[in-house]
Amino acid sequence: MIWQLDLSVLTLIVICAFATIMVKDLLSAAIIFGAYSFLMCLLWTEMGAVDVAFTEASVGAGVSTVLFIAAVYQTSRTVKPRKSGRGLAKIFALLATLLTGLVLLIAEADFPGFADLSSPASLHVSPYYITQTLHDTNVPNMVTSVLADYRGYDTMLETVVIFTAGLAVIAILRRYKKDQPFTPPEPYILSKGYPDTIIRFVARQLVPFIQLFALYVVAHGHHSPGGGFQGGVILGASFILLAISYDFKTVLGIMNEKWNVLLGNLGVLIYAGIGFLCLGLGANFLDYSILSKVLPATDRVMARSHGMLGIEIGVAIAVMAIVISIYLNVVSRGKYDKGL
Amino acid sequence: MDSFFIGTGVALCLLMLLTLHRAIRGPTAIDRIMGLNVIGTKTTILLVIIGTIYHRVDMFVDIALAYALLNFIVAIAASRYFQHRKNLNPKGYGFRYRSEGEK
Amino acid sequence: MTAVVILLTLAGLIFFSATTIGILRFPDFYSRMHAAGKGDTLSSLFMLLALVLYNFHEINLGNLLVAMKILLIVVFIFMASPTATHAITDAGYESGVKPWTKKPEEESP
Amino acid sequence: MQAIISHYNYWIYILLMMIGLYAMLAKNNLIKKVIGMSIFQTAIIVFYVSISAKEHASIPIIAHGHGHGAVEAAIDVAHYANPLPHVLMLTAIVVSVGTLGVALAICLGIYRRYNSLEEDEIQEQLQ
Repeated sequence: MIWQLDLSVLTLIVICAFATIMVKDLLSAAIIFGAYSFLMCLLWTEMGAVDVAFTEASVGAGVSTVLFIAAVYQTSRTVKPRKSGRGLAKIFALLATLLTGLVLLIAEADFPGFADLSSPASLHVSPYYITQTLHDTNVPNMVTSVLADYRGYDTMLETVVIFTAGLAVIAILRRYKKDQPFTPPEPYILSKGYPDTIIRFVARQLVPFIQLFALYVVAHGHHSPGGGFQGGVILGASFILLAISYDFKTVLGIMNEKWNVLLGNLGVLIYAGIGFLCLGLGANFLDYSILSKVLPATDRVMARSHGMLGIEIGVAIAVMAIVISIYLNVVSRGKYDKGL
Repeated sequence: MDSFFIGTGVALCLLMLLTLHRAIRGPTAIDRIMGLNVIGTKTTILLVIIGTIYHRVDMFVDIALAYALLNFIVAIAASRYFQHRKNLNPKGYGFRYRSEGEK
Repeated sequence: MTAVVILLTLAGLIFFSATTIGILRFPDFYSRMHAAGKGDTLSSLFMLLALVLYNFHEINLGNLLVAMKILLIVVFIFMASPTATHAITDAGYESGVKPWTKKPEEESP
Repeated sequence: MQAIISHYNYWIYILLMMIGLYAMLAKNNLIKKVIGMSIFQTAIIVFYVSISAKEHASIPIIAHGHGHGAVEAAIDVAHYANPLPHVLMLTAIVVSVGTLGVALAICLGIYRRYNSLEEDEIQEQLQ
């Protein structure tokens, strides 16, 4: 941590949060919330949490602000004032907020100081992770090894949660029309309403780089910040860029609804399948060291490293499919006819 | 040299604060998008600077690369919004409710 | 080497300040957009060049990779930032923002 | 005085949490409430990440740990930040995208049915 930067970034964050709440225009609120997310990423980088910052970078720049803009596009942009006679609700809310803040403030006095070496959180289990990760798994990035190996159950069920969220969005929003002939896209014909050649050209140049970079992030997560979640979100963001700069139909031609749900399933199944493979070989669920029996020329330590790579690939596939599915459903209000 | 970079970072944060004024108060929504874009570029550079201060710049440069690649998606999405719905409302309504007669 | 790094960083900071002053003080949307688009791209080039030079202590594979990645950031900023500027300006033009003139009363829609 | 200086990160997290809670309770518009929920989530993430910070510690990636049979030198625990909260919060951010999608989907469903996103107008139509 660098306290000078810490203080300045925290000030900016509080200003941004206030402005996001106070501004009366929903599109502007979404945009200021994007700036808030940038500053959050800076804060976490500066506190040393590079993996968290990477996730926030890909999520905040690529997905969440675009989702807000899509939702505002599909609904209305204006905020109406509350009808008169309801000012009491505001006062009550303010009182409840102040009370909660007061309780937290009193409880906060018992907490260990900021950046204290002997805070209880960093005394019990984390020294084991820090000292043993190279010895156990040969993975220098502790966050990856804790995420995919030591706490593998947790991450598996988080992936299931994301998959469930994608299914919930489809269940809430999707409207099927009976006669909806799907016309395949013609990507090089400038359709009406999208006359912007420059944006299309630059997007066409950048999308392969973004996808290649996402694959690098997934594969190199053992040695540098990154991993399945970040790579999956970046892959999804590349498809969102394609859907915005080209046509909605272009993305549907590459990744239609059936493929999205299938890939989401496949990602979760890869994760659980590796776990069951370990179980079938005679070890515990998600104990990758037994995989050295089937993988050629690996000892028990390297087998754990390779097993982690396998589940990161599963996570990346699931997250990519779900992010694309959520975006396509929100931006077309479940009709899949035309997007932003 | 570290303190020089810390000073540079704090100066960039100060400039970011001034840009944030435009992003928050800016009369129209597109002014806000412009402010967001400028803040994104400054964030990219600050990430590399923080990596330099930590002496582990090879770990931080990937995050900055992700920002450089993804930063303009929001701007393009917002411009698409204005191509479909042309209610920019140049007078702007920032922190007050729009009155009835106003377009 | 250190002097070059400091000079480049200061140049970047000066251009960033000019960008910020332009964003704050110019009278209408188009001129503000012009300040943001141009100054931001150039000053990020200066800053990132300074950081490349500072991190390039000795020639080995790791340092070369880092320098390559930072230069890639420069390339992508040079591609993405003008595109974003173009998109935002186009949005402003499409939705009918009028350019600033010295006598705004003469304009009639 | 010392207590205040060494606890400022908790103060900021309480402030952010109050802002988010106020938006969720008092705002009339549903999308504003969703934004308040996101701010609340980031406040909790700030809390967890600031717990994991250590004085003069580096990022939780072992330096020069590249390659097979890497250095088995003694690793100083105080040298690296606590990785466990990072792991928990990393998954929380991605899950927050999922919850954001579901919340916005519910908002769009409400708008399709009641043609409004304002809380009091929806309640009037419900009665």
